[in-house]
Amino acid sequence: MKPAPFRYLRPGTVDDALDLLTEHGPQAKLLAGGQSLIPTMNFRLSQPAVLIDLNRLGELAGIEESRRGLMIGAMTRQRAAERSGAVRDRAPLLSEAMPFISHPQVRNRGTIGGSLAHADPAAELPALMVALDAEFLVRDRDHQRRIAAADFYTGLFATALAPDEMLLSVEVPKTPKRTGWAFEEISRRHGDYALVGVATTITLDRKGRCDGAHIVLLSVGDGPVAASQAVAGLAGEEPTADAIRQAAEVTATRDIDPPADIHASAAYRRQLARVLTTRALTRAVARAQGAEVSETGAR
Amino acid sequence: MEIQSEFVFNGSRDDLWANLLDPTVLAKALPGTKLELVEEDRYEGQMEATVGPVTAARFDVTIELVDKVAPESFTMRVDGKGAAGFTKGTALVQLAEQGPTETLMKYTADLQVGGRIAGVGQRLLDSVANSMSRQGLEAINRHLQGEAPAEAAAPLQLLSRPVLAAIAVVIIVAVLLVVLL
Amino acid sequence: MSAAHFGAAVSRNEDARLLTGQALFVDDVQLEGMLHAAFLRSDYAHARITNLDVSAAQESEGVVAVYTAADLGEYWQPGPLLVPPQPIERLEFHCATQVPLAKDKVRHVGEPIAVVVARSRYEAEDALPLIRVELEPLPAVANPVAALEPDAPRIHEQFESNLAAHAIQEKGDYASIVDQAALVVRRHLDHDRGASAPMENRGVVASWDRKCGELTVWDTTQAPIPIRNGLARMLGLPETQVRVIAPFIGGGFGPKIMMFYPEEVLLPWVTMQLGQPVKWIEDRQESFFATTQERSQVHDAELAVDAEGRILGVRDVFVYDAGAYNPYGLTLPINTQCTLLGPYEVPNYYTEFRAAFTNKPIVSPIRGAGRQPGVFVMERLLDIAARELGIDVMEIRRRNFLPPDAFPHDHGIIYQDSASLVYDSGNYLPALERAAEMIDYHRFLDETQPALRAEGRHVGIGIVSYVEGTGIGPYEGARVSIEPSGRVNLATGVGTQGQGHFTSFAQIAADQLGVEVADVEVVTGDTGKFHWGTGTFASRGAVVAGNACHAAAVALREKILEQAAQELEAATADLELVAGTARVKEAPERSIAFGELAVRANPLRGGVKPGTEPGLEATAYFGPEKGSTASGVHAMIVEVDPETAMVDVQRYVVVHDCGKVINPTIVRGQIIGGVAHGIGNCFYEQLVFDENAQLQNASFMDYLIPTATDVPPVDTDHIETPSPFNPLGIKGAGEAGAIPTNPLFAQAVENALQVPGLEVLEMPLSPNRLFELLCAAREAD
Amino acid sequence: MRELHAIQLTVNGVRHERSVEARLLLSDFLRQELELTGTHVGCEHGVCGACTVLVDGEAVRSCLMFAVQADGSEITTVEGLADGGAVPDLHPLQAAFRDAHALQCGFCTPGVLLTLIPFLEQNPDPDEQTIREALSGNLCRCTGYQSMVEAVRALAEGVGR
Repeated sequence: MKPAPFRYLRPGTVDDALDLLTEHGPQAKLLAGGQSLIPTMNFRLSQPAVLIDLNRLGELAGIEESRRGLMIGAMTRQRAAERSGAVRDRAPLLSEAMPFISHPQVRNRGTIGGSLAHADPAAELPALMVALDAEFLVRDRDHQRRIAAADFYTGLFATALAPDEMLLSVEVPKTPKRTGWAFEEISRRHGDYALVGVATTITLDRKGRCDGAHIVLLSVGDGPVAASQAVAGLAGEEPTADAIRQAAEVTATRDIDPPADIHASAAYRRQLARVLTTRALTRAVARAQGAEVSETGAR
Repeated sequence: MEIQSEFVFNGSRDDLWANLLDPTVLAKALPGTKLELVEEDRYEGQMEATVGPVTAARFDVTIELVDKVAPESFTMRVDGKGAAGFTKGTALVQLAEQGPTETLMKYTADLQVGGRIAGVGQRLLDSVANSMSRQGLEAINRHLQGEAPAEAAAPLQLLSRPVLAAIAVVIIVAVLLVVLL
Repeated sequence: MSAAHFGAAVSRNEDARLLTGQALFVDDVQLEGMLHAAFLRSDYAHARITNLDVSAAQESEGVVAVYTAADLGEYWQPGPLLVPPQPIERLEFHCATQVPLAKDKVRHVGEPIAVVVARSRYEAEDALPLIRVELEPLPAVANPVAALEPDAPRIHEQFESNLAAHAIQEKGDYASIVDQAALVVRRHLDHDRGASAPMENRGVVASWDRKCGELTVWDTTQAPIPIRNGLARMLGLPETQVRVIAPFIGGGFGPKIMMFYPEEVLLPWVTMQLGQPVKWIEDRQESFFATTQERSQVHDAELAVDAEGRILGVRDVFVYDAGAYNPYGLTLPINTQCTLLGPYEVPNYYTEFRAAFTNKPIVSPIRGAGRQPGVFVMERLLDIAARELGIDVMEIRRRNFLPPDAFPHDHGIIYQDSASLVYDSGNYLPALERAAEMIDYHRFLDETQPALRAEGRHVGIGIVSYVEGTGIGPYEGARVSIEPSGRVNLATGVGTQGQGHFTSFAQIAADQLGVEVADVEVVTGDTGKFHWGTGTFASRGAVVAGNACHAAAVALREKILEQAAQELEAATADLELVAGTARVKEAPERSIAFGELAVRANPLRGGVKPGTEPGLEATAYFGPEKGSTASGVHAMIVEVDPETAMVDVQRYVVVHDCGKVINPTIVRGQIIGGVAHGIGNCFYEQLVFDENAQLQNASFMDYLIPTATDVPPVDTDHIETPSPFNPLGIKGAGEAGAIPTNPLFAQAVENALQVPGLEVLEMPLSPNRLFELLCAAREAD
Repeated sequence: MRELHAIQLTVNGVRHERSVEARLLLSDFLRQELELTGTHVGCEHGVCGACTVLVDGEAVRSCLMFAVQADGSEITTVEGLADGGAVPDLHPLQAAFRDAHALQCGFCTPGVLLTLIPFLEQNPDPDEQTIREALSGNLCRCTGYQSMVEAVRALAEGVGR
């Protein structure tokens, strides 16, 4: 289990990195935290000819409060986001979910942008960003553009990034008023790939009716899967226990078409989606209603 | 592993049959593959698969078509071998008319996946199989409807007259790719 | 003599080295000019090798040599049969052992086909894909029951079928009592495979010194002496010219026994070919194919009881999955047959097994060694009988325990050591009652569970018992010596994989010699230091080697006393050994230090008296006529989430009887570690093969070793029933923790859920599978 | 000949300069180039945690980093914990592990220690569940983890007193 040889390039600036990416094209892989890429290379299932190491791009690391909310640089270590007070204040859903991502040793090295661009269907961060209506700032040598998180994920390990584009940062908008959130996940062991996970937010209007919600699942499809029919069903409704149960049922039976693997059949995944969506929405609603929520997600 | 699925095409069965056996269509559906007709209904070549972090997985592939019943069904036998593992199996493809411009394809593939890739890739097997075959089928369907197919990342070269069922290859490719993760 | 150290919870001699990174593991051996090996392994479970061309690989950068079976000449031989078939009447046994490199055929995924030797492991791996190997796939068989079908693909052509063995053992006459039974419980039970998964993978470093004609092999083996003897024979070298060292070993759990693995046999040959040292370290992915596995069995069992739940008899017919080769013979299924009987009076017993070759990695013992499936069958049948008769699960066990006056108890069937299965001693009821008390069994059922249930929580309890035959022969030896510096050295042949032998053996010797535990320098597993013995397996290290250490230390004590008596002009009876000196009890100022005695025992002038030996040194051996029978009761509380089928093990209690305890801290550690392994086996760890015998989870991402958040706190206690079969009265403890976990988990999960029709009859039980069972039970209800 | 990269780094307070192939894993670099074999390799795919070292104070898996990436870093391995690397001068955590019998075969131990050291700096008085979560990225097959938890608790209580 030793990686095959490759050419190693370590640009010092984003411009240099983009030049190298353009120059080497599909032969090259970007190396961020490496916590997904390097294992694959050790198995020799990935043998990129060129690795462009982004770890010296200090300009891409950091969390800043922005006018819209929170700007997180792509090379920000997951651990930094986990510990960040700004994230806790402005994107509490993200804060709540960070400990579910693998283990501390991996989060110390793994980056926010690396996970987002890798687009593993079992990863937490893509689902969280979709649930948070985040926007991705991406660039090639000549242009910069913004892509909504929901539009960023186009398929299995596939994103809207062009081959010569790089993810620079992600902007998470402020949580609207009267909004609750919750993240739930079940994995075989703490830190394993989720069997199913769900990120939810719900915003209530002054009368306590649903004025917008997100139910975004992971490990049930090609990428983050938004339960749009369930959300549509909640719109304008009072989020009673029945309404939540109904939304979870729609999520499990209509919004997702989960895959099977040795750890979970499709039917089991549907059941977990049903249960976790119920639990997450229940906690999110309680938060939106201003109730104390002590539980921090299923382990 | 067994893959069973179906797909509805917007076109007549005869058109679909012809399209499935048309190399230019196949070329759009299968980037990164070189196949050569070595004898009647038998193809050999190489495939290079890229999915997510998996980059350089090269496979020697042999595909054989048997039991062709135009325009209803065919079976294909596939054998792919590479440094990371192998796949081997058969796929039965059946086309049923559902109307003048609608054809239902049912496919059942029974495949063995082995070696290093089988032991590491199972988490994504199902997803990759579904996603890849769906993409291939949609590409063919777009072509059937006269739309320009989406641009392929790398051109497929078919070096000889193709009498190949694109979809079955797609399924095989899917499985090959699947196992790489 | 004082008995200060035996039985004391002293901290370990070896820890400081391990904690500071100073301990030598096999992969830490670095030698001048050392080369690195990597193996080309089969991707197919069953295939014929039609062509093999290594020329391109030989040209690869850094490659020194590439070898295939054809290069091995006469050295190519199937490995030895390690355990000859036990003397069971009408036994049928077919033996096929693994080969160093596949020649014509491969019989499981991962079977080695060629070895590349290069300057670095990186370069060796670079060359592997350049080897052109053509394999013609053959139909493979994964399921042992399917393997015995008449039309199953044949794995070994020399046999008529895939039947590796067939054996029937009987006690009493089951058929004659089954009609008298008030209840006969019949069930089909499944037990699947797991991996030993020590944190250190296997590894071998071999170095041939041409000038001295000496071969040194560092090997992650539990049994260096048999390996040395075998390698000497295979290589045509004198045993004295082969040294096998098992240094610090990062966990064994069975498969690191003297398997004569292909790599273990090849590396010594390669170094002799090349004249350079060569290293191979198994990587984690290889370990899932190249290291032996265990526990796959399929049982059809029945239990006949009277109306009070007393056992009239048991009938069990099972198929045992031997894997592609069976060098370990019948140890495992025989352990299953014997351990199934448990602590119970079973007057009539019929047990029959068929061993099947399959296209899966080789099977050899893993912590528990065939005992888990047996205990699973018996405990589950008792649970079901109890439920049907309306008896409490504890009560049905109590009614069937062998009474304390039943020992030694001869069951009259053959055990793994080829002798009749005899329980040396035991006292089962106190363990059951103590465990129940510790986990508050009755109050849990009467108060806690109903209260939790009222809150909507599904919390359940389980309690099971088991016995384990430990400490079997043939023998071990030890040498204890004192240097002129006063230092005490103890050498024994068994290997050590974390069991604390550096400390527990030192404790035994320290008591005899009147020194501190830390003053005894223990060497294990180096044939250059001690070369008689077998190895560490079958929970025998402490029992057999421990008693050998004791015998050697006693002999040395006598020697010291005799010599000191002369020097101090006193009678031996008047002397005592204290703090590294011999002194007169009544006049402690008349003393002599051990170092001084050692100098005088090894004089530079004068003669050694006839009938005496120079030096303060003694060697002794211990070979138990019969093993000792450890036993225990485990209890567990679990909470099940009926919506998600996730199970949380909340409490765990073990009451264990391993006779006299040398070091309670070490024993507790062994027990708790075993429980963690057992929890892995019941809920997390399963080697999932598809129908073509391809392993689906060959990595630590998908093969799930329990982590710190998956195992509960474990409370332990001891019942002490000394073994009458060895002077120290000890019994083995290394495997016990892992043995009864499966039926315990099943019982507790059923108790938590209380879903009519839900029976857990298979292990491991993943949450996905529990979900399916729950759905089926709810549907049927 | 493959391309080599010159790197400089400090390991356990000692500065090293080497030329390495880009693909050389940090774990192999430490073990083979610097002969610091206390860092153990258990899975090489980032699950077992045996190879955990501190890179600039943070616990990371050295099998999931290339040595070339450690250029300019400060690394601590298990050999750097006890004063002077000497056996008698154990780090308090090492001593706590010995006293609690928190190791058996000792193979996973270096990675466990290096995981816990920054953890304890941030959580000087952790409860059992927090300790278990902190340990959950390190596999141990021998101990069942309980004695590790006890070691950490004992150390925290001793320090707190």
